[in-house]
Amino acid sequence: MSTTNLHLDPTGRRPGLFGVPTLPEGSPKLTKKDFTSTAEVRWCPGCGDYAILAAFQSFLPELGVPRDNIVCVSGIGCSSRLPYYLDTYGMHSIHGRATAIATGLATTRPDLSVWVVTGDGDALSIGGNHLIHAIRRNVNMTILLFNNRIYGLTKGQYSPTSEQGKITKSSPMGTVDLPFNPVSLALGAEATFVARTVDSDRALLTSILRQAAAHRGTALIEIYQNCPIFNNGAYELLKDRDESAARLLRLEHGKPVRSGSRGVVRDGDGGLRIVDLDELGPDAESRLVVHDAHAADPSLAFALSRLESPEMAGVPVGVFRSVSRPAYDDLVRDQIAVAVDAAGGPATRDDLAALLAGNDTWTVG
Amino acid sequence: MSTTNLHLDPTGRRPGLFGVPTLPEGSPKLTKKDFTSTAEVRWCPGCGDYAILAAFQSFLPELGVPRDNIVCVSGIGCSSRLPYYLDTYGMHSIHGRATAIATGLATTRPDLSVWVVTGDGDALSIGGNHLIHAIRRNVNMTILLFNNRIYGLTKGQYSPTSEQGKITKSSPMGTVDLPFNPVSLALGAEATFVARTVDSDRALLTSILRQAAAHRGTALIEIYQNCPIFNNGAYELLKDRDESAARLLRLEHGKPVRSGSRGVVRDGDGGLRIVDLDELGPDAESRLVVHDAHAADPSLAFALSRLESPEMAGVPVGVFRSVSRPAYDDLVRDQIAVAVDAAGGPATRDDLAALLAGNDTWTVG
Amino acid sequence: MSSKTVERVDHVVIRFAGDSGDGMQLTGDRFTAQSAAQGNDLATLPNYPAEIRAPQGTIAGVSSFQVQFADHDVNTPGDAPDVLVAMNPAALAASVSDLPRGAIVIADSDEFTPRNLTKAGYTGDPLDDGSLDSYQVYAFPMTSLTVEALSSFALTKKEAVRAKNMFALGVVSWLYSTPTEPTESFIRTKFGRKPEIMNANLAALEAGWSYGETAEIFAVSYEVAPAATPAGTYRNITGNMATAYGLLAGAHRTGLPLVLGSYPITPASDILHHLSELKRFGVKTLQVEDEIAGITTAIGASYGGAMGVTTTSGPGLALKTEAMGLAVMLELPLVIVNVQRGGPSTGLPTKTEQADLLQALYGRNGEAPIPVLAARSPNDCFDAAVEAIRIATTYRTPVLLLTDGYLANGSEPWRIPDLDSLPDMPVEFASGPNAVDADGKPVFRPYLRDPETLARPWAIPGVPGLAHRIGGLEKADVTGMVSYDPDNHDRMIRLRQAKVERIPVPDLEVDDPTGTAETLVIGWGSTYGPISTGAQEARRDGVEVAHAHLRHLNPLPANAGDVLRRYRRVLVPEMNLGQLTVLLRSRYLVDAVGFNRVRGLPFTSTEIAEAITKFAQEGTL
Amino acid sequence: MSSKTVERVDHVVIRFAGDSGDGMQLTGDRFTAQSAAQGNDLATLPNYPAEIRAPQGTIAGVSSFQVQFADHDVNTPGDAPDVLVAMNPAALAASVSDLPRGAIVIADSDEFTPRNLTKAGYTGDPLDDGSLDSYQVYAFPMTSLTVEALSSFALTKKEAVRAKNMFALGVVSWLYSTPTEPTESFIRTKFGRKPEIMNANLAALEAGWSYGETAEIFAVSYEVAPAATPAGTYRNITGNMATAYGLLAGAHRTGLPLVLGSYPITPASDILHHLSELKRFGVKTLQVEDEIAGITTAIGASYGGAMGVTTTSGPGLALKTEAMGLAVMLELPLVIVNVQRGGPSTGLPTKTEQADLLQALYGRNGEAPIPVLAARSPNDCFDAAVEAIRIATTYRTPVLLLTDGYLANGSEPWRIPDLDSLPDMPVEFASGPNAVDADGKPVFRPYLRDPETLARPWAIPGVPGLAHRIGGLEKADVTGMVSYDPDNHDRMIRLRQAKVERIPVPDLEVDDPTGTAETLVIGWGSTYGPISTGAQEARRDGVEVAHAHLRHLNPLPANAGDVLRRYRRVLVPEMNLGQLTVLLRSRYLVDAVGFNRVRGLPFTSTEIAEAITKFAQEGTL
Ligand SMILES: Cc1ncc(C[n+]2csc(CCOP(=O)(O)OP(=O)(O)O)c2C)c(N)n1
Ligand SMILES: Cc1ncc(C[n+]2csc(CCOP(=O)(O)OP(=O)(O)O)c2C)c(N)n1
Ligand code: SF4
Ligand code: SF4
Ligand SMILES: [Mg+2]
Ligand SMILES: [Mg+2]
Repeated sequence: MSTTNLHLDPTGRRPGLFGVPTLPEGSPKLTKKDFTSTAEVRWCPGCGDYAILAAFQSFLPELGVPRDNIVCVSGIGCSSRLPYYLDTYGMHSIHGRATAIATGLATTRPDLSVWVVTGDGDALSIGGNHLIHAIRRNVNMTILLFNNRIYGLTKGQYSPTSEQGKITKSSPMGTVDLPFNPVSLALGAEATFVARTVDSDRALLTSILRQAAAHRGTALIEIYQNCPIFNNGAYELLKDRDESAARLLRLEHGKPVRSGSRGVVRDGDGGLRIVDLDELGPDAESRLVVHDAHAADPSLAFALSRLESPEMAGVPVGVFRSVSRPAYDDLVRDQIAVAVDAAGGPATRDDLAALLAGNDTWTVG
Repeated sequence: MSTTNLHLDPTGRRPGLFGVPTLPEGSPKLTKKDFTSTAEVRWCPGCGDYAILAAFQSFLPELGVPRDNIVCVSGIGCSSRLPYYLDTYGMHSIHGRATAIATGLATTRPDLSVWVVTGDGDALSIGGNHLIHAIRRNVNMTILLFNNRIYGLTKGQYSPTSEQGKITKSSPMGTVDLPFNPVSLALGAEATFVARTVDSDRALLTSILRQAAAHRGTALIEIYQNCPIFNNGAYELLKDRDESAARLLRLEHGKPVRSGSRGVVRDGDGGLRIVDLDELGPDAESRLVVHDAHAADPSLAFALSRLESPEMAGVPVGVFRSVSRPAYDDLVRDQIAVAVDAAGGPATRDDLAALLAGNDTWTVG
Repeated sequence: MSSKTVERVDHVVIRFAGDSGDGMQLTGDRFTAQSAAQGNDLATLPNYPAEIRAPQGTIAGVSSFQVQFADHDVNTPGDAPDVLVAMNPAALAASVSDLPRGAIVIADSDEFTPRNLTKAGYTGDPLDDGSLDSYQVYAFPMTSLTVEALSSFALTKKEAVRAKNMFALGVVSWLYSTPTEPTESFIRTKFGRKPEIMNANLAALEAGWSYGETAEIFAVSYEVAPAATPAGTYRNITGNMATAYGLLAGAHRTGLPLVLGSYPITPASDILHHLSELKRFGVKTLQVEDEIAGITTAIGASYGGAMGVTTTSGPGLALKTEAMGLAVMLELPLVIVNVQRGGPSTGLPTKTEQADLLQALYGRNGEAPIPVLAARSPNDCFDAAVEAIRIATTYRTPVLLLTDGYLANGSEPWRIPDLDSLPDMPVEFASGPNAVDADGKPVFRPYLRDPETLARPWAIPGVPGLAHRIGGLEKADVTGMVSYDPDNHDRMIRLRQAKVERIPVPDLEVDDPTGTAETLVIGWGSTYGPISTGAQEARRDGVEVAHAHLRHLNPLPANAGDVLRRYRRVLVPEMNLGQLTVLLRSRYLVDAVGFNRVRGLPFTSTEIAEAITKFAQEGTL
Repeated sequence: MSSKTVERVDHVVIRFAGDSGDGMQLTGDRFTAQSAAQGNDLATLPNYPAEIRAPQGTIAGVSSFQVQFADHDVNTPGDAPDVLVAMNPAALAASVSDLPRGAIVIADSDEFTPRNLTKAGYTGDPLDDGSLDSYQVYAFPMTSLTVEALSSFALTKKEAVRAKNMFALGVVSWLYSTPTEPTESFIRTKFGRKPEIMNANLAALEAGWSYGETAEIFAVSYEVAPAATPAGTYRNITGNMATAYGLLAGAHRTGLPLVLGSYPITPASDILHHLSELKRFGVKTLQVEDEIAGITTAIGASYGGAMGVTTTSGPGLALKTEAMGLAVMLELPLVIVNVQRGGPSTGLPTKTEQADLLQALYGRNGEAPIPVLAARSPNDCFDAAVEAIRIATTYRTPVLLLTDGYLANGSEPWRIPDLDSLPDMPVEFASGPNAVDADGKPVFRPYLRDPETLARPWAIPGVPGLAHRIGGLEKADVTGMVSYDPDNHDRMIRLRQAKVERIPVPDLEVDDPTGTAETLVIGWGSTYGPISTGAQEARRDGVEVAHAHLRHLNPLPANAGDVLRRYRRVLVPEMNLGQLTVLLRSRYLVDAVGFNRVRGLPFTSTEIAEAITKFAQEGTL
């Protein structure tokens, strides 16, 4: 686990929570309970959202940030109700726009830790444009994308992540749209931090939340989430204890990519392939691809993202990519600081008067 | 050059213009002039759009399609005026929506050859969402994305492809947004066909148009286009005869990726790297990456797309990826055909009456 | 057969209420089908929370379904339930204040546990503590009775419990002598592939009926005779299904294929669902990335010669406004269906409202006139949808059809129309030149209008020789070229306006039985039921009142001004703050007064009757 | 010094017209600055094609700039040019029908080549063929004169030719005796880093002046005395710049940082450009991916405690409507500036219009009231922007400010305000509990309203103890929790409405010199200039007419009904089909009659005067 100080900037490179206040020295540690609002949780019994909420609430105290400096912005969807259950500042906004609202908020307030909660429909369908633009700009926010591969709140239409052929209320003969792979899409949109996890794996989710919080800029976390009502068992293969051991490829920076008796090697056509280790012979380990989450080039991360299909034979989870690039909101503020400095300090009332007057005046009377 | 029949489907796999009528046997060949409308062309002198228009008009006769079965849909921008200059059916629609309009049109009309003309702002800023969704769905249309890295029509604000630091009317201290790489973005969005070319290279543009026309589904062609008024010289490095030879990596399927004395090899971190061939020693050629535009896995194409930056040291042009996947509109029509077949033929008036009646009726009087 | 008394009543209002998981919508729906099948007239009001599953056992989690069935014409689901079926304490708590004295309460006593009572906010048990003394309460352990009745089936306890709604339905069916056959055949179809579940549901239904018949707890049972409805074949239909079918039938009459571009949104999604079942009819449904893509794919489809349609609700309509302007400029047929819900913003997604009228009329940049019509009842959605397609194709214009959440989910008997009775509305595409140029050469002018309809030709791609370019920039009259000419712009603005204004719409009819009323109550859309019923009630109380109801909001009927000016007083009930009122006052300068309630629920006829009475007598509210 | 006669005139209207590449906007702008500097009052009208470069030499490619300057108060750029500077045949052809008899035409004879004449649609040469006989034509070879004057500079021919607009400016400056110093210093600043170009431009300007003075072609020169304007320091300002500065000054008075979320669109982009220059003042401008992101980033900024602003034009406003509904529900300050342009759809992007009023008032789903105000002149944009911020912050509401293309690009002298004279409008964020709960514990209620303003507290993230959740679903009164309660919804709908309705706005003032007029002409927005001037002209012709002009469209001034009812006849000139007319008629039931022109151009005062006269006399138009 990381021991980075998420708040201070001793190195010149801004850590994740640079500018966000810490709890006063000696103040009592916050707990999950402090992050639990009084609102009744209104998800269906068995919904994967519960586990994510619980993991998130349990994690938040780790930030060491006063509750009041945390803001959770969401769109519309079952998942997007989460802010009501979190005892922090929160906005349940409109469908698809959470990332854009968070962009405005993050740029305005460097002292806030900004979280976005969204669904596969909210983020990738109606909100797809704001998502890819937030990612390329690298705005300080962590996006929790609850991917249940269905529109839950509107009662079960297919979403942009539903598998092709899926039969739903709006696709009685099966869908014909190929789904997005959210990790590939984010990488194509210049993501600096992308991770994937599963609702039921609390340890992994927590570790990813921790790494995302340490990241400066936009962190996208795709969370495979079960919707027992409209898309039950979408991730069953990954949840069964035996199956999942074989299918989940747990990415760890600097480690070979493998899962049980299988590992990932380079393929002839420029991509990656999962093979049985036996096949590789005695030096199997050494021929496996070693994960490099910090590579400047996103190509390896992209290639890893392609392993997910077909049929979840090998699904990488963990952090695909985590690289450092200046965050949009920091740069916006920096430009202002530079402009202010260049002018010898913050604009005064007189500066404003001079601006209004301009250079081309005349006087009457 | 391809000799594929773009219209017929002898193999079971639909070629690009499957379903679109051909010119009647023996009818006079169309020429560029046939595709030139009477409208006065209204771009600034020296604008790269002229060259693209001319290449496009010269190419269209090759399709062998009656002019009246060709439709060009555009959004708003300087580039989006193109439909007025083309003597085919055309729609100059609203900002950002051309791909969505074309989706509706292509799905409705299998007998049309649908072309979209758009700009970097139109396609990637306001229209980003429709673009990535058209691409993942693989709707039959060819998208000509005129990338001048600026908003031309609105007089020179930065666009989502403007280089970071660019000074424009709306970024007097330089932009802070990292640009999209349209090829990477499209590949992240599950593109089946992506290519890049330069306005001034008529031969390459024509060859890409040809390949795109042969492709079933969405073909995205990024065209580097000079805007002499608001972003002059954006691609100067690629146009200078000497410079361009060194910088342009012309992708050809099955051929090593190289340009003059430099070539592309795999890098340690999973990506690609441009090296001087001398460095590689005697078997240099054999160590170069061989382009595979038809690879099922888009990872190589993605890695190639990353070579473009920084500073155009090596810019791949040509077809990055061209793979076959059923097109959305074909599938929509196929489902209908299946449903009709299953029911024993097209619905009749009586079928409609039976539908309205349903199964739960009662009769009065 | 027991020998209990059967009493005839002329109408009954039943509300089925329970937890969201209790299947009350299905129960209500099935009871409705049964009552319809025996020939009653009826109207329904489903009501459920915005959450998929609100917390179990709480008032927020209550889902209910109200139906009024009668031996005469009814237009509302009724103001106050004669019977409440309460599957748990929360359902009782949520409804009790709506019950009139003497109402029947049927409760599942199994669910009145201390825990559930607390969740519902009760401190004591209302079944015991006398607080329901003014009602006829029948409490019995429905859950355990169901489980017991199903003991011979190979079911888990949970599965058995789940059938308790059928038990309840059985009881109520017996109580009102409604035949259970439609439900039985429904169960057979629905669970055909799970025989155990099928038989269990049938058994639970049967058990409920037998319980009613044998358990000696009900003193009497009731019977509602068939209504004297016009001869014909009937079915029950919701507004959303009627809209979907109307769109299909309308397209059929034009000869055009139907293409829907849509994005799911409550309460409009069911139109998408219904249409996506109709592939057999050549209907293409594109569920796209957002509402903007919904309308623009539909525009693309219309441009290609299909009948492009898009369906949505309030926030989605807001997103479509820019593209609606494009459709106005392109002058292509397009139908936009807006199923209104509670606003503003996300508002009350599952509730009804009619506050999008002014958005429909005026919510676009520039002068962008669009015909607007509104359906008045679930089955009127069918006719309104056909009419929308007729106008769109005849006048080459986008048309906005307004329904609302109440119509969308509410249902009523529908006399299945003879297809030949629908208006004939064939469409002709342009097929050749329609003018000659200065040199006498035949040419095609894409904006040369039909002198009568002012419609421009519909020239679809693929027709040889008609290639032309259209777009969102101002068009030159006749030629359709881009034009920045000031006078042309003024002319085109007026032509587009005139095209819509000149659409002939049927005269406004007035229901004024005595012919001497001085007060007119006028409404639009789904308030038809409560207003017409409320007017009748007021008349019964001796108040003279006329009622008129608008289907066409743009253009308004030619006689609307005359009608309005004929009355001394004009009352406009609306589920908004007075939007039709704005329109009528500005257009006709009559001092129309709004009666406005914005509660997410339909008006009750009683509140309408009271408002009419007060207004007719005092001239104010 | 020559000894030619100098004639005093009280006002002059000059139109500079040429090809889009000829720099006419700059020339006009510079002449305006010169005239302003000598103390004239003035108003301007830039007019240019929608294309960046329409085809050279064609009428479609003409760009023009008209300015009226006078020794008295003027409010319009003038109806008909006294002087036309035509840099090519197309410029002449495009303007000649606007010229009154006797007008001066100054033409660059070099450009009257056969090729250019043909492009402009001339068959002969108007400079020769007598067709301009009713004008005073001064044609001379400006291009070659310029090239000659610059022969000593190290310039390409093309570069030299490009300075011909300065030559033309020199000639006109001489002709109207306006000092060229402001232009000279402008040239020095602008081309400071290119001395050769700088000197060439200065030389061309000087050459033009000398040409006027020495070439013996002008019989007289003219002089317009300074206007008797109120004492103060003045500058010239366009509406867009005034809007930008007003937003900054308003934010300054509230103490809030200004954050703009915007997407470029003609004719609003300049506000973004101006504000993006103001980083020094802490202004953050986010040029985002589309209009929806523009408004939602601004909402995010306001939520964070900044003054969030978004700027756009018609089609962009249409896209923002859904998010405007969210802002209504959130009850956070927000300013939306809509610079109206010709519609519908993409329409006429570079032309002016005022057809977004009803969209501004009603273009949202549900009941979503928003205060709306409109600026009446370029410099009034400053005050209107300050006022928009005052209302937004005081009442915690989105506010819509309407300007238009004419105001945006038009300019006029502006008396630079003393910052202290601006309204004082400090903002207080919530800092602690504002209520006690049932147990007497202090709590924070995010929707507990100020009893006077009905504003809710503005509690920004980061304030300890006030954490709360807001959103687009209906809010419970006081607590702000999500509520589906019917009565609460009705109450909240009315509270939001009341909050806006109760905003005190200044009474409507009426300009009725005799006090006995029976006809009122009432307008809003940028028609102020033509209407006030037109009313004066009508009065000069003996017509009694009163003029009132609305700044606040929602809420309307409290006395507006009284004012309207005071007059027998009410005329409403608008650059739309009668949108204010709809509002006034529905609100006050007065038979207001619209005078509507939708030509993409401002009214001329003459057409207003004629309409007033006819209407005052005949009661109809
Ligand atoms: C503008 C608009 N369009 C449509 C909707 C309806 N809507 C609400 S949530 C949703 C999709 C939810 O799917 P997702 O984001 O995957 O969330 P989930 O419910 O599955 O968690 C839709 C279509 C809306 N609220 N607003
Ligand atoms: C809804 C809407 N927003 C904004 C605009 C203004 N606008 C027109 S074109 C354009 C950008 C053009 O850039 P690009 O697509 O790169 O085309 P180019 O002019 O560079 O060819 C903008 C912002 C508009 N027409 N409509
Ligand atoms: S519908 Fe699905 S995603 Fe929504 S709350 Fe229920 S289980 Fe969860
Ligand atoms: S502004 Fe640029 S892109 Fe537009 S027409 Fe002129 S040169 Fe071409
Ligand atoms: Mg989902
Ligand atoms: Mg561009």
